[in-house]
Amino acid sequence: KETIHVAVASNFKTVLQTLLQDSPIPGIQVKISAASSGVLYSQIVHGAPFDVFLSADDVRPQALIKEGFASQSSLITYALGELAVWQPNANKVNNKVAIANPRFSPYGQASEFYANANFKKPINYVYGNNITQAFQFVQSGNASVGVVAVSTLKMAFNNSQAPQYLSYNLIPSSEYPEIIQQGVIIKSSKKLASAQKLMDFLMISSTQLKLVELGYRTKDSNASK
Amino acid sequence: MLQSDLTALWLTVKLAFITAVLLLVFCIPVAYKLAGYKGKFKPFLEALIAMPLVLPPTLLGFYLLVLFSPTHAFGQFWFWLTGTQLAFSFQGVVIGSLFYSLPFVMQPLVAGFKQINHTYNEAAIALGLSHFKRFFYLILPLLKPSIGSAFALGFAHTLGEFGLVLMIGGNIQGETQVVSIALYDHVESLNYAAAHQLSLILLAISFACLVLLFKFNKSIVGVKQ
Amino acid sequence: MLQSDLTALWLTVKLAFITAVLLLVFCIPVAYKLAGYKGKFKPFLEALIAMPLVLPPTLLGFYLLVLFSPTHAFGQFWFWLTGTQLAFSFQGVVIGSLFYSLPFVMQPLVAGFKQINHTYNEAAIALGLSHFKRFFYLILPLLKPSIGSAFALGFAHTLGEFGLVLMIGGNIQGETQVVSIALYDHVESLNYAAAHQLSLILLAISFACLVLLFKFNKSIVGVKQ
Amino acid sequence: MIKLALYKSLNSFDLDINLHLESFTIAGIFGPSGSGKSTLLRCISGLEGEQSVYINDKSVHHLPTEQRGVTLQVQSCPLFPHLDAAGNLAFTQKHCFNRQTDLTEQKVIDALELHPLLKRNVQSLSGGERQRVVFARTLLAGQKLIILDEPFSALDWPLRFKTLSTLSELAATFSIKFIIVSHSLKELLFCCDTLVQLNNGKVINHGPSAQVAKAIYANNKQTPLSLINFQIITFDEKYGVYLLKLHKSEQQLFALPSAVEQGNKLILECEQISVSAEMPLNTNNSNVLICTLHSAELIDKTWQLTLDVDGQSLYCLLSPRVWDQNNYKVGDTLYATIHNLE
Amino acid sequence: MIKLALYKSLNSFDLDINLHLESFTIAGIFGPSGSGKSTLLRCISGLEGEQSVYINDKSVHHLPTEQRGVTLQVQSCPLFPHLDAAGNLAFTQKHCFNRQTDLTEQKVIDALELHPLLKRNVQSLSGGERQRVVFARTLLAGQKLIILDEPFSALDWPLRFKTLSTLSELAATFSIKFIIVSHSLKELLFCCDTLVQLNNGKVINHGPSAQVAKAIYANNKQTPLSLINFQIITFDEKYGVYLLKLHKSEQQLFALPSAVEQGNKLILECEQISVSAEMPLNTNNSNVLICTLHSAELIDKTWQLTLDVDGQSLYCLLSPRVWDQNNYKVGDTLYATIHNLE
Ligand SMILES: Nc1ncnc2c1ncn2[C@@H]1O[C@H](COP(=O)(O)OP(=O)(O)OP(=O)(O)O)[C@@H](O)[C@H]1O
Ligand SMILES: Nc1ncnc2c1ncn2[C@@H]1O[C@H](COP(=O)(O)OP(=O)(O)OP(=O)(O)O)[C@@H](O)[C@H]1O
Ligand code: MOO
Ligand SMILES: [Mg+2]
Ligand SMILES: [Mg+2]
Repeated sequence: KETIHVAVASNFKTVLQTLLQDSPIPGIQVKISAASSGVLYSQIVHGAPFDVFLSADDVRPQALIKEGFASQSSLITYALGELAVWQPNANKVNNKVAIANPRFSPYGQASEFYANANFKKPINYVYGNNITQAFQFVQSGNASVGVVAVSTLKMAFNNSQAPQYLSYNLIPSSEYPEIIQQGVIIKSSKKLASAQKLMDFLMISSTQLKLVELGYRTKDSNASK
Repeated sequence: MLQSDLTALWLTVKLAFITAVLLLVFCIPVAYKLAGYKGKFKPFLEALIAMPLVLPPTLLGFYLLVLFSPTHAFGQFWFWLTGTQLAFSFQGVVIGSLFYSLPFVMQPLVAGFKQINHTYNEAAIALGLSHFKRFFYLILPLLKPSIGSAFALGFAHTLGEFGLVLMIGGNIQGETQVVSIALYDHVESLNYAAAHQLSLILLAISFACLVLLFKFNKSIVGVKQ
Repeated sequence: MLQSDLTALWLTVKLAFITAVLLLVFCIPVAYKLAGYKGKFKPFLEALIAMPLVLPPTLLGFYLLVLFSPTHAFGQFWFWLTGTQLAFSFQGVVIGSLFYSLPFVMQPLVAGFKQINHTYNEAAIALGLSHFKRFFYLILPLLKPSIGSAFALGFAHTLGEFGLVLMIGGNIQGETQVVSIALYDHVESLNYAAAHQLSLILLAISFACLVLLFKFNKSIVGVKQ
Repeated sequence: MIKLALYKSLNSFDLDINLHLESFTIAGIFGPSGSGKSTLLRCISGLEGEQSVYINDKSVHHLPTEQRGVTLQVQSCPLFPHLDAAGNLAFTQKHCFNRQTDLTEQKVIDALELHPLLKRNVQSLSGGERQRVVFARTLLAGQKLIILDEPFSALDWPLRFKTLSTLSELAATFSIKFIIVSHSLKELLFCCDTLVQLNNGKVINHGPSAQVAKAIYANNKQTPLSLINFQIITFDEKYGVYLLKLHKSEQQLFALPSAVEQGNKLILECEQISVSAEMPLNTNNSNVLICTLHSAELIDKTWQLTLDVDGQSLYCLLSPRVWDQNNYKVGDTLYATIHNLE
Repeated sequence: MIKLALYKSLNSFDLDINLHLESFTIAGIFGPSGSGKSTLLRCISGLEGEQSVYINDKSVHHLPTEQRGVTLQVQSCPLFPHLDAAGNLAFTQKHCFNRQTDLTEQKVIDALELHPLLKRNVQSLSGGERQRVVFARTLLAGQKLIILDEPFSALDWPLRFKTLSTLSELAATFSIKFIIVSHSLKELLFCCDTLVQLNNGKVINHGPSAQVAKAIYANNKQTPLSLINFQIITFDEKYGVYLLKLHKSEQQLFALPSAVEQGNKLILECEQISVSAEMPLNTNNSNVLICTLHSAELIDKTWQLTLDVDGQSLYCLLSPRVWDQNNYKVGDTLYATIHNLE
């Protein structure tokens, strides 16, 4: 078995593990390093021994391609983020709105776009470092409402089976810009073939279907709309 | 330099200063008691004080987030007391920093108290100086190098605090967006030039603060001892 | 408990121990020189030593990452020397931790050296003890409380190290995935139970280590002084 | 005045003291090294455990040092290193509560002539200079009972006597009582009215200085002191000597002011007294007293003669050889020459 | 042996010393408090700056203390607090390089009778006990030149003399040379063969003990010592006294062993000597020397008589009153009675 080393944005890590557990790729062992996309990007630029990079956005993979660290041909859009408004406590504890930081997270940009258009002004944002943290702000009760990823809510439900994680309002995808999650193969990888197998695995329809189950949308489901 | 960076700088210095001063006020009497205590629980107490060091700041922040939540008894108590919420507020960050930097202030003080030559204290007791006078006018002056060291560690450590503020701060400009968070934002948004600039300024300012501190510290004790 | 958590624990304790020991070896002579140095650069040197404190660990990690990169002279030199890459390796993390925890070991030592009663040293000089003997057999034993404090701070601080290891370590199991990273992963994956468990174990182990350390420290000096 | 009942187990013996000092101005505690002097002082001042101590008829065993109304200057007492000499003095004057005397920094500095030392870093003071500053600091604590543990051991004798004189003056002027520990009887006799002798943790003698000193000499196999009461007749301006007479027999003596002003008794060492069966003539010693031989004792290979003059005792020594040569009998009239009085 | 050229600006005066001590076994440095004694020692041992110091004809000014072959025991030298008494001794024996004597821990402990103190925590030692342990530690540094700064100030006199005797024995047995600072001339005269007198940072006298001591007495307006050479005739077993005679005139004296064994000279204080124009009879003093009055001087209101006996000088004092009464003339034959010799 060949081991490939995948750098994955932390909000996708559990998802990737679930996918691989359910249907392992023959002949390939996947080693996962999770961190924020920004950290992973810096590490790759400075010689990290990763074979594949699955980012939570599209800016960083494309920057890697432009700077010559990743191959253009390997670029895939493996998932699209899906947002929901989540307010687990009916009676508002405060007027804080938790979203991911829009300065560097596409989830955050999309959340802010939606909230600015739909929430009553002025909006008291609190910014999570990533979409998971925005979720935690609400979950811990410190913010009464949040714009969070559906995938996070589903993951939380899977972990605890608590019904509160299912009582969210899905936001129609037309009301925010696309949250494109792209992946690339790192040029310096010596296991290009295996890496390509992983990319293929992510894009086959069974995987993509499962992603939809786990709270993402996919290029196909998008197109089909 | 960005206006927001300036705000962050000011906020950071304020936070570090308040934290270090509050910690000194709290730690000096506790360290004094602890250094004098000879019971069998001594090593346990000393280890207990070092505990906040051991938990990674992010995790410490996570637990504090839970503690601060309006759904938690402490959060409720605080709200009842002050009418404000701790999470995402400057006060909350101060409280977090107090936990976080406690060991760095406590340890040098305990070690310092232990090293003060007992004969000075005994001479002062025999002179008929009350406990109070001895503490303030003899022991504290003799302890100055350690107090300086404790303040410097507490101050500098709070300047560089990141994981904890990230967790409980919510990245709110002027309230909880300290320099370390601003820096992280720059790095995450691949805005390295801004990051370099800000970190240089941070280094320069803290260097200046510490030089002044050590100079001051020296001029009081160094010459005479 | 997960196998990976166990590995992470062992790795963490190993890292913290190696770091603390190396730092003591390096810092004791430097602190000795520094405490004895009376020139006008003294406050500058002292402030310089505190500098690693000020930079948020993530940023420090970022700069180290740049330094370790194979495109950088230092990274190339290291590769030429050892044939290995520093980033994403245990050695790299050790080097990072050395920077990171340096001030916590250095400061208590400098303060300790400053507080040693000069008359003991003078009596020993007059007895005709060489500099070397005095240092090892008189000054170090007198310094024991500070050495214990320095070791405890260095050890515990490295245990809780997060941002830096995340940056330069790359979250690689068995090599650079320390407990703090594992904990972060658990929190990010909303796997709170695992996080609670792991952090309890971490606390227990470090508590035990520190209790032993302080007990040992006391039994050598406390009784006699 | 001071009543003690102390018990403390020390290394090689127990400190076991029952002592009642009724009235004294300057009391001396004398004893060899390691006899428990310092420990005794620490008990009085409260540095050492729960011991029964009464000061001015008040039990103080439960009080902390600062409420006992006593100041102890510990043995080799250090100056505070973060202050200069003047700072150490000011420190005490400022921070000691319940000051009972109106001794000020200025008065103490003048009395002990500390001006040149005031601005000095304490590390740079010589051993003796340091002791003087420490003593000044102790005075400034302002208590009426001051206990000193070997306070002047680093002073040369002239300076020591000068300082002890100043101490006596201060005791009188500000009605301060002192307790001084020393291993030098010479020092203690110079200024103390009461003496306590310690040995192996027990008080083996206490009372008026002269009396205790005599016993100490006997115990230590040292020579005893003679103490003679006198009346002053005149002061001879020309020669700077006092003419004294004994109360009853009216025999006369010449004495230097230093001998007279030391108290209302002449303190004479054995070495100052020689006897002869005939009146000595044309000598440089004009101080001759006519006495009766009261008794003679062979102590440690030396004959100690007790002479009776005027109902008071004079002690003098004879070697066995000389004793055998002369044929002194109890009841004989002997001439006692007193040297070095004038 | 030792040659110094020191210059150092002190607080109120300059230390300015040119001193050459050719041969000595135990040298004493005497001077009032603050006269620069400690500073002088610090210069010799190298604790204090760059000063010209020759030891055994070797310039050592550029060497650190441990290479100078000298050990200094500083004033109020502390014991190391992390070790017990025995630990302090073992520490020195173990860690001092270039040990020149074969003094071992055991020998030193025996010589100074430190057994009961060995296992003691240094904080619990009494002042005197501490000084004895410090001295033992200094000896164990093993050098052949040992410098002591007020080493025995906390010892009572009997213990001090005992310790000084031990010191003299050690000096002889292990051929160690000592330099001792003290403000007590009594202590120094007891054991030193050479004396240096310091005042305000200058050497005002140095040379053989007796000679310097005499000058010191004169300078200090203290009474001078008389030093008399003698020959021993016999030891009287019965009375335990020596019979001595003077070299030329063969006049005889009886003396106790303590007086004789102190050296080959009798050291007599003024106070021990009285004169008369006629032979004293039937006294308790059998030691009378027939002398000639050589000169008389009025020093500080006292007449100091120099008597010539056998070409040697005896000093005795007279008050002006007595001087006027008696009518001694230079050239007169006088009888000098020596007290307290037997
Ligand atoms: N804490 C202690 N534990 C055991 N023994 C002690 C303690 N403190 C003092 N001693 C012993 O008690 C005895 C008396 O000590 P102390 O200090 O009172 O003597 P001292 O009379 O002051 O002697 P010095 O004149 O040498 O100062 C000494 O033998 C000393 O070793
Ligand atoms: N570092 C210094 N700076 C200035 N003056 C000093 C310094 N060290 C000592 N002196 C002064 O020099 C003089 C001599 O000091 P030294 O310690 O040599 O005296 P000493 O003869 O040993 O006196 P003692 O018998 O009191 O110990 C003193 O007046 C002292 O105050
Ligand atoms: O990779 Mo993130 O989840 O944008 O921080
Ligand atoms: Mg004592
Ligand atoms: Mg001195």
